[in-house]
Amino acid sequence: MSDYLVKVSGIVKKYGGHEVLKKVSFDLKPGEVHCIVGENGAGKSTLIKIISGAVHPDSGEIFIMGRKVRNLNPRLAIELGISTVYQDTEVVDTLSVAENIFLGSEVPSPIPIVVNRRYQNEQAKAILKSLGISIDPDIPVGELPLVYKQVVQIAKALFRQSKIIIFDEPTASLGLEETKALMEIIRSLKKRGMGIIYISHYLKEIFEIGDRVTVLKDGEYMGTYKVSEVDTEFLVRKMVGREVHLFYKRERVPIGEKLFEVKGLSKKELVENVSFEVRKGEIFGIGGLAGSGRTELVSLIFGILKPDAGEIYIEGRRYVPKTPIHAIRNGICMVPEDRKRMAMFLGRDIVENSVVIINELLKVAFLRKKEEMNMTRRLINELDIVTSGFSQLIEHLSGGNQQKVVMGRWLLDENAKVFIFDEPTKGVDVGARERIYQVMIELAKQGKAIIMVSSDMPELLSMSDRIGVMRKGKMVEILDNKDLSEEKLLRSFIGV
Amino acid sequence: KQLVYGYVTPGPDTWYRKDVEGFLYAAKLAGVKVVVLNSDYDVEKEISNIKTLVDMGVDGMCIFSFNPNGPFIAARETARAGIPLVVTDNVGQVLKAKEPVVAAIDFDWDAMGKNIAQYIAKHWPGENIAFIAGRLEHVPVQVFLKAFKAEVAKLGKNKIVAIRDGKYIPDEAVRQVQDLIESGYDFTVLHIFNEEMAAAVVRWLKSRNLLNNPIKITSQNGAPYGIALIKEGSIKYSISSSPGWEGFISFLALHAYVTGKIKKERQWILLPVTPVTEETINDKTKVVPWDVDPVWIELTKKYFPQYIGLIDALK
Amino acid sequence: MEGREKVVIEKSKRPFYSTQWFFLLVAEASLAIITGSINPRFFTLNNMVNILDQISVLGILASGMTLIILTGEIDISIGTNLGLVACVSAMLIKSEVPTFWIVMVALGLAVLNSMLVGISTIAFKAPSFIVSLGFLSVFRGTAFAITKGVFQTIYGKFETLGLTRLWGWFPLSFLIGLVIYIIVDFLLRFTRLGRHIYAVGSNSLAAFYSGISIAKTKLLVFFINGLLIGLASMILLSKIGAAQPTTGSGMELKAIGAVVIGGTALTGGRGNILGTFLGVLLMGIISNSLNMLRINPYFQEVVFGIFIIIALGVSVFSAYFKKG
Amino acid sequence: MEGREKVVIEKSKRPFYSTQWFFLLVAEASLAIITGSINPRFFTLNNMVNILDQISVLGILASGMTLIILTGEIDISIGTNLGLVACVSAMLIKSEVPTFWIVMVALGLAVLNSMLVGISTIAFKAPSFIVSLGFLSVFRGTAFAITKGVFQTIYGKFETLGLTRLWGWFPLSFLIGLVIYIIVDFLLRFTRLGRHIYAVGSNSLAAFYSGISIAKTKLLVFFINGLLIGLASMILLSKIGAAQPTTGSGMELKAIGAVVIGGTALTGGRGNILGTFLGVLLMGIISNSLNMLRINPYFQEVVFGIFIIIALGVSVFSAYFKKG
Ligand SMILES: Nc1ncnc2c1ncn2[C@@H]1O[C@H](COP(=O)(O)OP(=O)(O)OP(=O)(O)O)[C@@H](O)[C@H]1O
Ligand SMILES: Nc1ncnc2c1ncn2[C@@H]1O[C@H](COP(=O)(O)OP(=O)(O)OP(=O)(O)O)[C@@H](O)[C@H]1O
Ligand SMILES: [Mg+2]
Ligand SMILES: [Mg+2]
Repeated sequence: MSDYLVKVSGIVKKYGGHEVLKKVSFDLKPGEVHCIVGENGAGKSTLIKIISGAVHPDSGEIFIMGRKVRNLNPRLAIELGISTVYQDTEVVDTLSVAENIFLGSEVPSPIPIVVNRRYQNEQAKAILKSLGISIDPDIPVGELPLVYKQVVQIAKALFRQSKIIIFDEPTASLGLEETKALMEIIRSLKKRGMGIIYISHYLKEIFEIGDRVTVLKDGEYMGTYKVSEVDTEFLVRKMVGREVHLFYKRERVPIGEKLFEVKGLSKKELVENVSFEVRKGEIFGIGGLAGSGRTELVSLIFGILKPDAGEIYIEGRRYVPKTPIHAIRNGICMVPEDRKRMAMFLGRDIVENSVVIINELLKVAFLRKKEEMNMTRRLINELDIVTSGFSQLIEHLSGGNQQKVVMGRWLLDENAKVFIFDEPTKGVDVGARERIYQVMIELAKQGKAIIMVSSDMPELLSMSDRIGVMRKGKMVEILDNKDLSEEKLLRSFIGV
Repeated sequence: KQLVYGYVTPGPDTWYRKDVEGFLYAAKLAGVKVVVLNSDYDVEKEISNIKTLVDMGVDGMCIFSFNPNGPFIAARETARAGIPLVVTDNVGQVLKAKEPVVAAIDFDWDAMGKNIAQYIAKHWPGENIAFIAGRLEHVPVQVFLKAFKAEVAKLGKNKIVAIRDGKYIPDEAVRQVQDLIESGYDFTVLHIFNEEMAAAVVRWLKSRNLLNNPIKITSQNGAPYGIALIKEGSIKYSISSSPGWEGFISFLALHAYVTGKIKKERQWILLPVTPVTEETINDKTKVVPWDVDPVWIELTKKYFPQYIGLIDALK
Repeated sequence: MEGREKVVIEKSKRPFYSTQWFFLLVAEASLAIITGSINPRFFTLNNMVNILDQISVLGILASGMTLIILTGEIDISIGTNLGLVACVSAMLIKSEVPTFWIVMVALGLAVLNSMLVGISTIAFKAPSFIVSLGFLSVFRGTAFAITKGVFQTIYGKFETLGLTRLWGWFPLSFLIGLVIYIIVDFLLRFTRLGRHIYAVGSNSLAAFYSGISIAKTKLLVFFINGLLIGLASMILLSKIGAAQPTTGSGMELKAIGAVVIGGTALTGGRGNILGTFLGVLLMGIISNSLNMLRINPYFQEVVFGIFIIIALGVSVFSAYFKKG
Repeated sequence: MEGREKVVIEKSKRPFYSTQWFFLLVAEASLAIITGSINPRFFTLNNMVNILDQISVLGILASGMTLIILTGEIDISIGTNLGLVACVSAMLIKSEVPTFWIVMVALGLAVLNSMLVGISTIAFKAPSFIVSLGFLSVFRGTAFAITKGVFQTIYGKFETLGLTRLWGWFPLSFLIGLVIYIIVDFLLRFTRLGRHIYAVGSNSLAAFYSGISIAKTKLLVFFINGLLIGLASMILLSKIGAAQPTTGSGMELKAIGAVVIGGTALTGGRGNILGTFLGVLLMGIISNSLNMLRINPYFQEVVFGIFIIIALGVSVFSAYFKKG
């Protein structure tokens, strides 16, 4: 018996000719939170997938609780006491919340082969309660918004009372409340002597709950450190290889005349009488708790939902949202929040995924392949997209790089006037986040109006000129971003 | 009393449909109402059609089945309800059933096989034969083929070098012939099991300049669309079998029993085999029309004198 | 957090009148009423029983197909599998093999065939559509080769399964079908395997991550499918009393059609057996109505197609109600 | 960005020997070599041309089907659509209508039929499988109704399309097929419509968010499919010189089979026309080989199925090579 719950060494993983993990070592002790940080595509998810049995390494050794395991697979890993929250929220839409939580480990009832539904539902309810929400465990998961799907995923990992829990960016699609609750839970798990592997791009969280941190860079092991002995600058330098400011200090852009205006926009049960305006060069942040209707609001503007009432003006001209293409033609761009469902063309390469919007706008009948390559190359360079080549399929990119591609496709539209970003930096590493912020500033400089929906408090505070606060479908307040503190903003979100 | 007969047809294809038309033609002449039910090639629907007619209490039933056992089921159900039954195109199988049926009406597939073999032996001795069948699992094909093979062997003038399944699909028949030729089979006589397939093969052979040079085609059925091909010499020989006339006779057999004219059961009625060549082509009594035609009356009187009285009673 | 009420998400029960099966039922009832008012014989017990009798085999096949489709696979060889099993059984019956062994062989062969499709699909990582297309030919070809194309009649024997009428009127075959629906429904709703079937069909990655063996789940489903095909085959054989290689051909399309019209998604993971039952029933009612309405037999096929399309049109309302 | 070396980006082609089409080609070549070594006539120009001639109609249908499947739909009515169009054309030819009008009517009718399937699918938000199953009956039923079930022969007329051999040996019909492959390939790879097709099939919600009209894309695809069916119908009619309502039945299954074996995913968004061509070719080579190898007709069907399954087995290697 060793004192390590998990110990891996010399892990190598190749995809095609591309080596994504190069002799990586990692270990986890009981009662600690061991974080993994690194840029998008550094290999974090691949590493934890190897530990959870979802991916087979090409070489290297895995010890779990002192026992060497070969041919690890998810079933075996679960039996050995490893629970995993994967980065891509993988849930079964057609099964209920409780059924998802207990999937693969159904609780039998006294009657053989029959699942004990009542017990499962009760347990599910209890676990969700500890995460601060109360969801009817009988609801099909497909009917839940992304946040709660993620909560279900977390609940699924928690109920098993395993010895090791792996979290791969659990908070990327969580709201403030849920994040807080999760931090609380992780602390208590730690106290019970469990080992936790935690991946996040929010370094703040790492300093909040982490004990040790391992840095990966381009698949290479950069070292493991005690959290108490390092600081943000050090970590970032290790990850990115240069200075990056965690709290981004944006450049101020002169703000021009009114460009975009919403008056009394309403949609039954979702959005109520929302009015605001955005001026040229302005970044208008929209904040609020998860489920406050921010996504619905921007969906109304982009023509995905039909408003019941309200008017929208672009440069003083009335604009009636009809369909996304109509919005695009009117100069509105939108980067949706759920990239996998709403933005990624799986099975298609990054070129096709990049040029889809510009092709629509130019209405070209015949494709100009060379031009497309050039545009894609531009995006790859501008946004620092890590890819093995033009023909790489988008699902084979790391999560943050996928986000860059689906965002990049809008940047090719030079005539756009209004940019809507719904959670633009979800799952994006610190370095790349800075890139995206620079891009937004660049757009602002060009006199575009920018609407940024975000659940990331520092992001809202550092980027927005003004912040509209949504609560239960209403825009309750529009705050000038002067002397605003996180605390003050949060109060406004909650309404106390 | 108004008589009502029921008719179960397997599906809407030409052959079956002509049978129905013949039956209906005779029924009209006799003033009998007919309920036709279509099984759409679904065995279970066929059974339910039989039951539906029994439930309706028809005075007589005729079944044309694509399921070899269909007539047996019909025999069982009708016997229980006391409804007379005639069966079309079942190659006489149903006559072995426990329950007596009135009659089975058929073409003499056995005689046809022999007849074709004899024609080929007489006109093209020493030449090899290839055979494009309909569906090999189809009973008439099997009966024909058995007789044909035996007769060819007996006469000893020709040899069958290949048998292929054209599945009654013209396109498939052409494909099979193409492959037969390209794969080096040596044959100059091609017998094709119906004129639909033969017409397509003729078209292709012509375009390749192989028709009658050296490949000669024989076929069977005497269908309307085959006649033109025989006239122009593309099909050398065929055998007339008119489904319309078959339907006509089926009605008479049933009607004779229902009206008490002929009280015999388990009759096996075989329609005569009449050769179709360039000489006989314009003679309706030799090449029996498929479509409704009064010549059937004349033919019936000639070949089935037992129905003369019945026919004269028709309008 | 203090001060903030907790997020509460309650299940919004969709009213029954907005569900797809309800509209299917409405379509069926309307058709029945129209037919019955034109020809009152439609509502006789005899005719009703007739319809049930007619759909029993299709129902059993469609139940198996529902499971297969729910896992995201498809099997278009079920019709010829049934045909092959029927041919072999008929040959055994003719040679006076004891019934017990006939049943064993029939079930065993059907399961073997179905498993062959399943195993090849999994081993070759190939789409089951094309794998089963290959086996479709293999099964029919085998039936053809062993029977030499000659049909196998078993006149008078093996009649219990298909011809028995309980209490003089209720078809045993439909009762068996009903039991199968109930078993499959139970399987899907209350057992582990049921959960796994939905999970594998809806999101196989999620299933894999949860430690579910996708291969095992699919193989089990192909196994059950095989059993059901064997059963259906014996009932059909018992009913029609003869088998030939083409027996059962085309049934796969009808079964898939019934499953899909019943609301099961071809992409897997979504659907239930009640829908399948109603889909099968719809087909039965339509084809019976065509005769009851005395539709010219030569127009029946067009009308059948139109009825199917109308039934789909009716279910547009279900989508409408869902929203409204 | 400074500090980080730029990634060199190339269109990194997967080596040809690890692609699926390569293995399909290997399967075909092996089969050809085996057949040819047993019966050397296999390699005669005549026989080769024969095979090409035989697969031209299927190829055109499969090209259209590839587009349909790429958008995530399916159309199982194409065979009966073709049959109906062939019947109508044959009737027009018999009544001496000028060729121009025949062609117009044939194309128009095929497009109309195909669009009916497409429009109903979209309007009813129903799966195209079941919609086209309904229309399958409607088309065949209509063909039966208008022909009264009678076979329509056109004897010596309308021979150009199907029977012409260019330079005395090259079938015009195959040339047409080839042109269609090239056009469809061009469409898929070099036009915006092609991108729309892949996008809609891959993720229709994302396509909608990107401003692509899903309905328009699908309707266009059904339109093109209709044109191709019309064309295929005329070639087939010209080849066999006759039409009946069952003409074309079962071709849908063959076409879907060829598309799927060519590597196009039934879920849409993934696949190409080269694969389809090889899939069609495989079917042609197999069925020709059966005759070349002088396989007993009673065993041809089994062997056909086995060959298909072996070909799938071979493509397992492609998955293996992809990894390594
Ligand atoms: N299935 C796959 N096929 C090919 N390449 C892959 C595949 N999965 C991952 N990769 C590559 O492996 C590398 C590491 O990916 P991984 O998902 O582990 O990154 P990550 O560190 O989790 O990044 P992120 O922070 O963006 O989630 C990336 O370059 C990615 O493109
Ligand atoms: N209490 C609730 N009851 C029912 N549905 C809820 C509830 N809370 C949230 N939802 C669901 O969430 C949706 C609103 O979430 P939306 O995604 O618009 O919020 P958001 O403010 O954009 O938050 P985020 O983007 O962080 O998820 C509603 O349409 C609803 O389906
Ligand atoms: Mg990751
Ligand atoms: Mg949102």
